[in-house]
Amino acid sequence: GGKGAAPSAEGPIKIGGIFDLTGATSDVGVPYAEGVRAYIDYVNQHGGINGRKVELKEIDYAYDKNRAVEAYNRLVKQERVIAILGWGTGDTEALKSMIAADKIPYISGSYAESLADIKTCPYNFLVAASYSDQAKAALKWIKDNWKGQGPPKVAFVYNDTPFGRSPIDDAKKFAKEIGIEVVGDEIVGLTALDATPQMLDLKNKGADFAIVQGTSNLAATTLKDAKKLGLKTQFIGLNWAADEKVIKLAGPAAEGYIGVIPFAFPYDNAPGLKTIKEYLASKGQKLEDKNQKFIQGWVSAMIMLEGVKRAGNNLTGEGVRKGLESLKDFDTGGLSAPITFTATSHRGTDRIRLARVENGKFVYITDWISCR
Amino acid sequence: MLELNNVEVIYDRVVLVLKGLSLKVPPHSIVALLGANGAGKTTTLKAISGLLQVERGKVTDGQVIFQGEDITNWDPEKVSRKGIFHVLEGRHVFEHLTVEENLLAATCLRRDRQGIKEDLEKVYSYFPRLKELRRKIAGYLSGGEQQMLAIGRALMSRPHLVLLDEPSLGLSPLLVSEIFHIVKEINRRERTTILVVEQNARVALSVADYAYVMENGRIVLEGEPEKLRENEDVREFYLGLTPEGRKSYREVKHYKRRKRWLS
Amino acid sequence: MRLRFPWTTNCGLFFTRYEEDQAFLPSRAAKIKVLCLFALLLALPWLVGPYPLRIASQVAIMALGAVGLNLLTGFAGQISVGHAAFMGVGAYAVGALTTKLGLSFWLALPLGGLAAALVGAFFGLPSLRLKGLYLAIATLAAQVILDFAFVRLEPITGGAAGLVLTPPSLGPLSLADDTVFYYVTLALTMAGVIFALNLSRSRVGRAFMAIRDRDLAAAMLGVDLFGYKLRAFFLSSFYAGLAGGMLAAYTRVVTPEQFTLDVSIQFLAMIVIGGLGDVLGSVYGAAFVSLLPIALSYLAQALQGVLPQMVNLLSACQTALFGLVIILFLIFEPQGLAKLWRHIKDYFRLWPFSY
Amino acid sequence: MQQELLVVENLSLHFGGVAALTNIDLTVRKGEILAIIGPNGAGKTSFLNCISGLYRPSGGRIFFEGRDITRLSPHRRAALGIARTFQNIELFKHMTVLDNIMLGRHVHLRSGILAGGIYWGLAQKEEVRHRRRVEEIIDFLEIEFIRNRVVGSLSYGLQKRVELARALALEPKLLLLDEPMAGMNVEEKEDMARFILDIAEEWGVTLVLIEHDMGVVMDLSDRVAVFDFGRKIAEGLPEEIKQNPRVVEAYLGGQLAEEA
Amino acid sequence: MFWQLLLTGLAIGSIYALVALGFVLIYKASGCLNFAQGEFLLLGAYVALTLVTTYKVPFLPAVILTLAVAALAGLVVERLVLRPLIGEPVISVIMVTLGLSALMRGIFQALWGTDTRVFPPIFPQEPVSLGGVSVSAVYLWSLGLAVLLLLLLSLFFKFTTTGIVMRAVADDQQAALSVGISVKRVFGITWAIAAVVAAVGGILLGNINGVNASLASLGLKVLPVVILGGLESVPGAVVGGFVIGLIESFVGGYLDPLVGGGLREVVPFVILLLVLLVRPYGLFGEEIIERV
Ligand SMILES: Nc1ncnc2c1ncn2[C@@H]1O[C@H](COP(=O)(O)OP(=O)(O)OP(=O)(O)O)[C@@H](O)[C@H]1O
Ligand SMILES: Nc1ncnc2c1ncn2[C@@H]1O[C@H](COP(=O)(O)OP(=O)(O)OP(=O)(O)O)[C@@H](O)[C@H]1O
Ligand SMILES: [Mg+2]
Ligand SMILES: [Mg+2]
Repeated sequence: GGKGAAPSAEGPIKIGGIFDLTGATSDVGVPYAEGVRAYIDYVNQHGGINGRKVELKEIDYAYDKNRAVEAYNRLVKQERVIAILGWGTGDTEALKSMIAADKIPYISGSYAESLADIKTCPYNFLVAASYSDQAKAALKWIKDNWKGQGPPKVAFVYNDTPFGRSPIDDAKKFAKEIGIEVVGDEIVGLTALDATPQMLDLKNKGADFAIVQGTSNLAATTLKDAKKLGLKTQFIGLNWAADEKVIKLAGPAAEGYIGVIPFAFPYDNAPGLKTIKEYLASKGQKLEDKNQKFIQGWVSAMIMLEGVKRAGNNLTGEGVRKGLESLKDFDTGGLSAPITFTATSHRGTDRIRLARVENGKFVYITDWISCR
Repeated sequence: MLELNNVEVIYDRVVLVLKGLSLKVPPHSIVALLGANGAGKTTTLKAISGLLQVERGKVTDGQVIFQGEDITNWDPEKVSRKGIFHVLEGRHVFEHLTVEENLLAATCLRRDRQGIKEDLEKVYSYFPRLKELRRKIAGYLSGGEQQMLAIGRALMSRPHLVLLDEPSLGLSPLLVSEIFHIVKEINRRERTTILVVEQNARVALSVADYAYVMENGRIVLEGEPEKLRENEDVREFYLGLTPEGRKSYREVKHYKRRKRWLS
Repeated sequence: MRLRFPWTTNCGLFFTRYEEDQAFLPSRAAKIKVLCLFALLLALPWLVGPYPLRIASQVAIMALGAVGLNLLTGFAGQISVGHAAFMGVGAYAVGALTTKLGLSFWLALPLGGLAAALVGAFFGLPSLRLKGLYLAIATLAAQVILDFAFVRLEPITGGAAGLVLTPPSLGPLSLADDTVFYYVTLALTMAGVIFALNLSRSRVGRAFMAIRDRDLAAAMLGVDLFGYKLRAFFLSSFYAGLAGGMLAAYTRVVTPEQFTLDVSIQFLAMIVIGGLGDVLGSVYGAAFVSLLPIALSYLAQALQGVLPQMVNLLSACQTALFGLVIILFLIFEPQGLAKLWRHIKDYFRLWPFSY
Repeated sequence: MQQELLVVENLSLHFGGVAALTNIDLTVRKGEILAIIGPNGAGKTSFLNCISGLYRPSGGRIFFEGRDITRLSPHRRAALGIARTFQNIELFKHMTVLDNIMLGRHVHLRSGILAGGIYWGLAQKEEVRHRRRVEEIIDFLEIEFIRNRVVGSLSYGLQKRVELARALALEPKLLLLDEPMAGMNVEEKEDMARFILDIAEEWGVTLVLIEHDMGVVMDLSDRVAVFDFGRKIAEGLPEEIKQNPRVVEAYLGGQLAEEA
Repeated sequence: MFWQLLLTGLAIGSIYALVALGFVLIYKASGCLNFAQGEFLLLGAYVALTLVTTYKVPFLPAVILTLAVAALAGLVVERLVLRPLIGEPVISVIMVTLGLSALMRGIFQALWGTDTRVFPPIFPQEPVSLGGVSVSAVYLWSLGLAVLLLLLLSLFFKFTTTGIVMRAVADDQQAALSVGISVKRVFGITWAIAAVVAAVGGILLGNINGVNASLASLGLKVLPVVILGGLESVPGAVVGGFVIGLIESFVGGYLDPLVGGGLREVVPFVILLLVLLVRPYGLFGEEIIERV
């Protein structure tokens, strides 16, 4: 029987992709995957990496951990990829021991705090502030901007997955530390189309703020049902719960919604957007049609390939890891906060921006901030 | 009125059951079809009513002609619309429906509410027992009651031709004669043509105008009832009579005489 | 009513002793065929790479589960829409026993089977009063309730995140090795298949079938209906539990979404496609249902050059095709793969003299 | 005096408001053939159902070999030695004739799940032993040629015979036959009659027989009980019954005169 | 809160009742559980949505068109998928509807993707205030419409023999054929009606918060509804629908916050199990006739 052989030194460089194109988080998974594909295509257009083309071997796992394990095994054992761009929290956590054993550099779409633990996850890299850091930054902002009587009351709206639960404990602890009252939790399904009972409960509890951890769909349903019941709560969505799709789905109910934004919007004026615009133009597409999750995918691929490039001829998992760990204040062209990885920390950054929906568009209300 | 010419029936594309069967049913008559188990009597009736289809059977040769029209392999509901009604072997009442609903279900092709009402009364006059049971769930009726219901159901659609499959199955002697009496009545009063399949040759021959005996998918004997009653084989195998009178089941000999028409 | 006969009879074989008549490999040719198949299965690790081997293990695990369901549904006639949940009980039991209590996998596996069997028998209790579709829905309730338990009994099940297992070992061999794992699963599944085949031709199996065909008549022949239905639930869930335990070792994570209603439905599809009441059929069915999506995804990959949008449609096509295959099967070969296979064999046996 | 095998005391059965059986007293003696006759809907089948345990009587008691079995479940009664056939054939349609008959031996076999699954050893020995017995029954009823056929594809007459074989395989002390000859022609009835007589005489099985064919009833039975509207209206020797005016009125009509 | 939950429960319950009704009809006529009922609901929702958003058809004509499409789909499905299986064992028929549900889901996903899509505002967006309880107008509409439809259907069954004929077909297809009932037509009609009521449910639900594949899970939700009511009982479906709707609403409102969600889906099944243990054929179901 053939045992896992070293990736070949000839032909294209194979990168794996484990995406959710059809599952519960496909609302954000599809544009993200598009961004990844686009960046790799862009690199190939410009001669590849060190003269070799990059090939993306992608598998849709439909947000099913079981299928993610299958996909991972296929990518590693059959396709022999050297690194993987993955997706969800639950599946990345489930895979982490295999990732460590197989030495596969892994950039996940998940920024769960647990994946930043270098000891158990030596090959996982976070390209944005962890969910916990995002939530904490939002809480800190709430505290700093609170003008009401007594401590602000905060509730958490999230889905019952490892992704949804990831920041909740850390955030609650932090809230207590800085003097914010936590009034409760509301569980809403990722694809739910009804959140009336939860919003009723939220209304009863009189929450001033609610932190939303989910994807666009969950956020939109929450906002709409909140509006139907006449809630006064200010909702703040973390990364995946805040993008243009929420506005499209929720319509007027999205007005005033605040998002935690680690990546640029297509309509920002970051220099990195120019590259994307040119690339898309070469494909006959327009940047305006893309959404923020596209850029998020683009940036994730950019960082991974930067690591591959820096690995030079040492095209192994260890080599790519070394390459990534040499990134210091890596500028993504303003598409995200500068990224730094070291041998002891794979936390790319802890900074985010906040933006509020005004007239159907997210408008930044802070600069890059962090909870620290 | 009804004519079968050399009909051949095959089940499941392999099992040949009817092997060139021909028979005639003249209008307003009662014709009896006798035969041993598995001879193909039921199959013959199903070939006429089109119910073969549901059992993956098919008429592969010959014709079924009804009132001058070739109805071979027609859909069952089309055949019913021509006025042929098949009373199935084993009664097949609608178990969860009440007696009256069973009767009404057979009127689905009719639109005249008044006529339906009259017919309902008529059925009840033929079978007073059914009137008592009209609200009872048919599945709980005893065998004989179900048989009455099945025949009553046939009347509800005002058929021209009724195919009766073993109406005496499981009925008490009293009821058997009663039912055949009613069948005769119906035939006489409503001028309904009847083709009846029976094991109980004695009763069947007593009401029929003409009879056929079939074995193994073919007609082996036919004639007026009086003539058949004289036939030695019919006497022994269908009427249980020997030259000395009725045989006793206790004295059944452990060998069997072969039927002459088989050899 | 039209009848379907899933059990064809062998013609042209004559036996002088009852033992021979009752053997399940009645002819020499059959014995040789089975031996060849066995040799092929044994040699598989040398024939294919690690990934296909993994898939083979997966098929074997699913086959074990499907055989279990077939005992309950195909043989005893009790439709169960909760098989995956019982499988989940086995998987979680194995996961919890090994990770939380540090038990050896080899001890945990039978315990997992037992746990599933007990839970299965518990949810089989309504069969005392419920029949047919009502019972089927009761098993659906079992599925929903257990699903909920998997997520909510967090101290035991690890909640939505599930449990992560360390690969068990067999003496010096680690089950993380695909070849070792393959052999272990193969052995277990074969044992399960043989057990089921034997059972189906002995007293208990006959009682199961009698309950399926006509329960009242069975009761009057002395078959304790409730007792045997419970036994069927117990046994079927035991199979499911073992399969679940193996699946846990296979994916090395135990999570709720491995055991959803969809998976239960896939199991039903396996036994229907394979052939109800046909033990080997469930193996074919399991192979078919497990391999179909994989084959499709390869197809999609091959087509990606031509149709770049394919990857987005892949999952849709997979779902649709899965449905379509089931529909076509039921319409054109209602007795499943086992029957189809027999037809093919018959065709070749008579070839070139067919027709 | 013969010994009593089955004693039914004051048995009543109600469905909702309808009384299917009212205060039936009946005794079946060891070794006899008892025929039950009566109009349709008289409650004959219901009576058998009460004996074999399918129906729970609303009142009265049933004793089998002196033991009260009124509240026993059907499978327990089968184990005690009560077997039956059914008015509308109730075979396991998808199983072979052999398997059907082997099921009749269910109560005599012992192997459970474990033994059955492992098979080689205990279960196999048992199967072979009982298979021998089953073959005897098959020979006796002359159905060797269909042994491996699936029951559903057999003709009505043969199915009736297989059903009888299945009941016999239980080696019952009491065999209840519900219209064993319905739907048969004279020739086939003769065969069946021969089997029934042999079962009673050679195997020493006690028989309760429901039948509408008076010829059969008169020739085969030792005693006859007559039911009407859920009540037993007469009981006695066949000759007596034939003469009983109530029976003639309720059941026979003019038939007997014609037949005799 | 209580009144609010009561009202939402009734509204959702009415939609359950509608969908369950289609389910019961099919069962009555063919003795088969249609596990694809949820997909028919989704079909209605998607078709209406596409007509309204892509083809800019005004809402009412769009609804009528959708119902026509749904009826047609019902007929086609019956003709192509179910009819070849007439006379097969129940499990095969169940399995084929499961297959159908997968097929339809796949096709929908290919056509409409996995994203949530929303109707343009058709019902008033501002909540209606009813004695201090604010409910969204869609809920009131669905309650009203569902009740109306249920009434219409009951009248239909009361004043035609269709009901009897359907049950006759379910009881014994061969006998039904022999008395001249067109089994094919009866099946066709039931599937068409079932598809139409499901589509109505789909359009109503779709207008609440949009349409995505998760709407089809309603097909699963109606299982406890119909079993609770009794598989072949029309009033049972209605009562069951409201009961389950209310249970869900109250459990969601009072219990879920205590345990962190999820009970809403489970409790109906637990109650169902308990009811079945006491009444094995649901509240109004027919007993299986067991005679030998
Ligand atoms: N659906 C079927 N498929 C295959 N063979 C069948 C089918 N139905 C009947 N047969 C066979 O056709 C033959 C004739 O059957 P049929 O039912 O017509 O006999 P019959 O004369 O009505 O007998 P009986 O007196 O027992 O009712 C039998 O041998 C039977 O096995
Ligand atoms: N399960 C039941 N539920 C309701 N009523 C029943 C049930 N079983 C039997 N009955 C009723 O009890 C009465 C007696 O029925 P039974 O079947 O015992 O009659 P029978 O004497 O066997 O008649 P046949 O000779 O026609 O078979 C009938 O009126 C029948 O409707
Ligand atoms: Mg016949
Ligand atoms: Mg009877």
